[in-house]
Amino acid sequence: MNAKKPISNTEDYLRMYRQMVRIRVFEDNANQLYLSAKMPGLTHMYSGEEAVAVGICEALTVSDKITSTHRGHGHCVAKGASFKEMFCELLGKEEGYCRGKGGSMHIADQSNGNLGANAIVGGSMGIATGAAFTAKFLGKDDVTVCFFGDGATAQGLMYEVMNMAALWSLPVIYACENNGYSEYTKTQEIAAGSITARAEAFGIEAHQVDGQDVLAVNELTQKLVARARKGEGPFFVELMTYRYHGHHVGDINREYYRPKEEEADWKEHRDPIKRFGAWLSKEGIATQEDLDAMQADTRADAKAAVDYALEAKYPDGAEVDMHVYVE
Amino acid sequence: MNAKKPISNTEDYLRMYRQMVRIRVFEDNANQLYLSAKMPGLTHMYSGEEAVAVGICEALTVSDKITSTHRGHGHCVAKGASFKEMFCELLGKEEGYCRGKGGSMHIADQSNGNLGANAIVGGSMGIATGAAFTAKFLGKDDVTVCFFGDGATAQGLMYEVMNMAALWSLPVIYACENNGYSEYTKTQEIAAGSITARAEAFGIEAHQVDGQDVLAVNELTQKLVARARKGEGPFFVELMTYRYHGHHVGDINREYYRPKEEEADWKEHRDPIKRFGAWLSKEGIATQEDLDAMQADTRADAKAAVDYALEAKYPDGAEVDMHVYVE
Amino acid sequence: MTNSRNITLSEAVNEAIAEEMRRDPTVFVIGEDVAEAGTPFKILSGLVEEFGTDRVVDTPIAEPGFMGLAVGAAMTGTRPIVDLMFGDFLFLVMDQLCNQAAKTHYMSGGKLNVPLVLRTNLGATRRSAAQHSQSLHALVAHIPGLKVALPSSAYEAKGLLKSAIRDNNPVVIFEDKLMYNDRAPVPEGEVLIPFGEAHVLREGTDITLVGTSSMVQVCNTAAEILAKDDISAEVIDPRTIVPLDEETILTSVRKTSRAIVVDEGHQNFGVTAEIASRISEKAFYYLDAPVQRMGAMDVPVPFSPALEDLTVPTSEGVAACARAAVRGEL
Amino acid sequence: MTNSRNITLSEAVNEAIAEEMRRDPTVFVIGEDVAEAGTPFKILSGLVEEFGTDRVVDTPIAEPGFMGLAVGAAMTGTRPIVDLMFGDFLFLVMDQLCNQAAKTHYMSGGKLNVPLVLRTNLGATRRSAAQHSQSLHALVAHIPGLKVALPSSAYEAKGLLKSAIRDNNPVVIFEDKLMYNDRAPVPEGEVLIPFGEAHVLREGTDITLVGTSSMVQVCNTAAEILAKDDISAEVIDPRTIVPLDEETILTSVRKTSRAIVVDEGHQNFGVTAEIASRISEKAFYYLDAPVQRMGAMDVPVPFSPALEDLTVPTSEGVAACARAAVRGEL
Ligand SMILES: Cc1ncc(C[n+]2csc(CCOP(=O)(O)OP(=O)(O)O)c2C)c(N)n1
Ligand SMILES: Cc1ncc(C[n+]2csc(CCOP(=O)(O)OP(=O)(O)O)c2C)c(N)n1
Ligand SMILES: [Mg+2]
Ligand SMILES: [Mg+2]
Repeated sequence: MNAKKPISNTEDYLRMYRQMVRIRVFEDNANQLYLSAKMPGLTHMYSGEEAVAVGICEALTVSDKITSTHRGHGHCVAKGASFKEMFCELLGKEEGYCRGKGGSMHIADQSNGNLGANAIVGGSMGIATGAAFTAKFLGKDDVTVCFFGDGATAQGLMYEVMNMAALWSLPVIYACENNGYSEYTKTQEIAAGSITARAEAFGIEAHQVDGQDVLAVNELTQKLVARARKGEGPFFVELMTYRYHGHHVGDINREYYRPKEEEADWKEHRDPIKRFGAWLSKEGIATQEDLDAMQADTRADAKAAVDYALEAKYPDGAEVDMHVYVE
Repeated sequence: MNAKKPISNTEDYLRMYRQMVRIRVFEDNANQLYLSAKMPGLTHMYSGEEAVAVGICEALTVSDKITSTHRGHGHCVAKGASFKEMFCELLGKEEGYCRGKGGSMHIADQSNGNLGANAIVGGSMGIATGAAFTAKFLGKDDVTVCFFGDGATAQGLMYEVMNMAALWSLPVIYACENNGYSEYTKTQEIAAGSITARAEAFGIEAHQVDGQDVLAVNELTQKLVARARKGEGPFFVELMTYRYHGHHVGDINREYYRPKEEEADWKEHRDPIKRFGAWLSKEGIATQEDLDAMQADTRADAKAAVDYALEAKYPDGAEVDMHVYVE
Repeated sequence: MTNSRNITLSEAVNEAIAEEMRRDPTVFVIGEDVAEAGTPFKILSGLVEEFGTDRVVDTPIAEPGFMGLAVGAAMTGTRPIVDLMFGDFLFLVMDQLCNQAAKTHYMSGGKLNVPLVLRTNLGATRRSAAQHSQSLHALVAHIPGLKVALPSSAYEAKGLLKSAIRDNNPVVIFEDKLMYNDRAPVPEGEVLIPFGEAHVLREGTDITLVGTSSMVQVCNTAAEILAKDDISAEVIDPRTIVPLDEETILTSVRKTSRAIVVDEGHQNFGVTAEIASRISEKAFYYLDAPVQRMGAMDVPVPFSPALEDLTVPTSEGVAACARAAVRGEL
Repeated sequence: MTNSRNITLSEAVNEAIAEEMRRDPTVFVIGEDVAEAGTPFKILSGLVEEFGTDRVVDTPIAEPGFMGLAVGAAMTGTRPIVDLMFGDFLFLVMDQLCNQAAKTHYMSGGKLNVPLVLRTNLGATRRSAAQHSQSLHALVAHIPGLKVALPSSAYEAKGLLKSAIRDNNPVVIFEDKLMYNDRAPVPEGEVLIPFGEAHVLREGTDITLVGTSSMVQVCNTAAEILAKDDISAEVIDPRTIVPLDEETILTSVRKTSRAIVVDEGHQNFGVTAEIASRISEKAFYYLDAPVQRMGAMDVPVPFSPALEDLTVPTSEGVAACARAAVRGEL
């Protein structure tokens, strides 16, 4: 792991670890809900990519903003959301973050600065850039991080808003989660040239970083966030990562587009939680038992939240035409 | 002038010269029609940019395709259109290329491979890429040139189709006519970074060329067209040029966005027709009298076409709901 | 015509495309994950094996881009079938579809054609929330130059799609996502349903139920419910809304003197308004009750099953409305 | 209220924006050539001098991009006024407008708001051809979550725009390009026209003419023509079509028992269908003649003046239709 200049202290490290575990555990439960036919619709698992969301969000304050994607549970947890409201949302219950109206693909948590997941690939790039515009316009020092996948780099909107962000030095960080695939297609089949060069062509400083190394991600993000706050933005970061599950929970047989060995290799050798856990032990920051206890705690939390959400009530039918317009 | 390896012979040179003159004369007449309130609507003059359209189109065959823009008369003439049908179109007459239904902003001449002007900035980028797709798909060796302005580089569509053209090695040349302005705004205020780098980031070979030097434009295009025919495309060319008139014929007072001196300087020192005429004389290819005669001829042609078009009949009212659907 | 078999709507679409691709080498399919994956709905499975990646073309996630590319390809001698994974993504391709494809033939004075098919879908109640559940066919129906087909079963899916592929105009065809696995008898080989010919599914004398796409079965079931009350409902599926077979609808309403128009798009400024207002105008003197409209609720589609199911018209709702009409309660 | 002066629609828009920008520092304008150029129509001249380039923001030619940016800005505490140079460019921003802005409040269960105004225009007969002449308000009216305002004079332009800017929802406001230089009496200072309140321009007893935007004056002139024939026409301008003041329209039709709905959008699946079908349904028992619809022809707008002028409803056409209705000839 790359931690030459640890900016964080022990508490920060442990929180990062815990947040990664929370994402993994959240997804395991969500997947289970799907497999046991208790969840309406489909959902997209973030497992394997935890170091990206956590490394980045740990460099942000509560009032900093993020925009998220269809694969958004990780961002939501990392930005501070709690299990109960998240599971309620996934199950379409009234106590969900969006009163059950959004579901997995639209989960938002504006109290923590999460402006929402988005079911249009690339659809939130304008929103993120606009949030950064607001910060500059109102003279706040908030930074916005725009999460999106490698597949979203094919959407023209990205180039339109990067151009404006660059012209106007907006405090936005474009965070491209390159997990090697968009749906059932390898990134190299749908992305010509170089992703970082595309940002650079607009005069935007671009970085590539190992998305499985939470400290590397966090360190880079801290620097860029600080600079963005000073008006040196925008920035672009390509985070090399991997999703463990299928494109969505129903994508079970995937050998036709990616080999099992590849999946096994990432899980075995590049798992962000294992790697960070090993580093924490090695540095004497936490023992394996501490970490195991944290995992057990988190699993218990998740179970309680799931149980709660399963029992929670659906929104009343009368809500169906509420919130179409603000009063 | 740059003509180290003249690929063309005397006849080619003279045709290029004549074509540039034809564009200039066409535009002078169109402007006059506007100023004398004989033309419906507005139009955008190509004057000053003649070497771009002519240098490129002279490197194409009749079956090669082009897509054009709101500033499209130059492309249309250069690709082989005749005055009569063009003026008829500008005046909304039945004998126009589009039976008066398209007008200046939609003039098309499919018999010469001009797939049409477009009133949506950047709107034809998909069409051009699709025409190149057809060539590859049907195993033809046609090349397509997509003309567009510097302003159009802000449209996301460009990046979407460049990505596909690069992935699939399509025989398309993206020709960016950088005339320094989009409407009333300087290019540097609306384009961050580098325009050619944006193409290069998609793995597309990009060139910048003096758009006032018809031989330089033609030589480069000939090479790229030949390579595109062999499957080495796509390519991107940024042509540095200047429009003499306002954004449109009604844009008369423009000092607030560009100084008169700048206009005078381009007309004086970088006029493509003057420069090429001087080179033709110097090389002994044509005397000044030859050139003057050509100009006079062309003016007479244009006058005849304008007179014809002014008298020509409007489409019958019954045509209004024809051509909505192909039978 | 050859044997009919019961096949799914998804198989019908696949078969229509395969047949047309065999018949005409200029036909190709383009879209996201259409090749090896055969689309996320697996509708196109097998096509790439038969026709290769040159004719079943996987694209980047760039809807405006590949839509625009298809327009240019269509203008120059090919017949693209564009696969738009969700109808909701229409909003991304509107410029290329409505400003370019729809207008090219007209703007060129009839010289250029854009023979392309845009295949996409509609339909809620899949728990896919507001951006993956819309039924947006009213929007494209408003734009002259486009044709709009709404297959209501596997049979129509095959017959309309084959006609669409041979049409020289841009055609948008909306499949109902919830019907992909529904079976119906479909002939092998040639099935061409002409555009602008409505289908009378069921004859009746008391009321006309005009349903589109997913709502055809809803109307049919409503008619069965009504039959138990001795109310005889005629059920009409326009099959294409542009062109619209006004005559079949009007003839029916002139006979029944009552009508309900049911469609899964939002009600406000939607398809039901067009059809209902044509009936009200042109069968005015025959009407015994005001023409009723039942569209989807005018709300973004909610995720929660408890809410989503309230947004779409149901057979019971249609039957109740019909009863009220027949009893003179409206 | 203060003095009224005769000002142009363009001046009214400018004044509305300036007043609201003075009142609320979170309001800003964004679009192409809005600053020094004050837009190609010169509508916004002077604003950049007063408010600076931070609040009157020139963008690159990237409609989806700046529309998306405005959505995010609106979600986080500002009130953008997006300037879309031609209504035809709506097709480019549909995803950001209809999938994002319109649905955010609902999808977030009421937690996020998108208080933005999209100012654009409609109207043909400027010889601008098919991609610069469309009247596309029906499309956005179909999407729940959006409000749609159609000012018909300088007065409405000011009053509706000021209300739009203060509204906490995304509002699309369409100005008639041909009316920018038309003058009307407009009060200085505060003019707020509430949404969903139709304006009865002229009372009458024989027939109701419902006109929107550019068609309000067409209807008014038609009413004058009709008056000479002793036909008394009531003229109603809904002013906003979402929300729609159904009651005022229905009350009128229940009195006159006849109606014509006139709108400059394409007729097919357009605004006239919605309003006519509501009248036909809800005033059914009062109607003496079928409700008539007059929209623009269902053709792309042709360039040639000889053709373009045929595509838009005229006062004479409306009057002739009204005469036929009143004489029982329909
Ligand atoms: C505009 C749009 N096109 C297509 C889709 C369907 N879709 C959902 S996720 C996805 C792949 C996205 O890939 P990527 O951006 O790499 O994100 P990942 O799923 O790998 O996290 C696609 C094509 C969509 N939701 N929106
Ligand atoms: C999508 C779209 N946005 C805006 C316009 C209005 N418009 C017409 S030409 C133009 C400027 C184009 O600049 P550029 O591409 O540099 O071409 P130039 O006029 O300089 O040749 C603009 C903004 C348009 N026609 N289409
Ligand atoms: Mg990916
Ligand atoms: Mg330019």
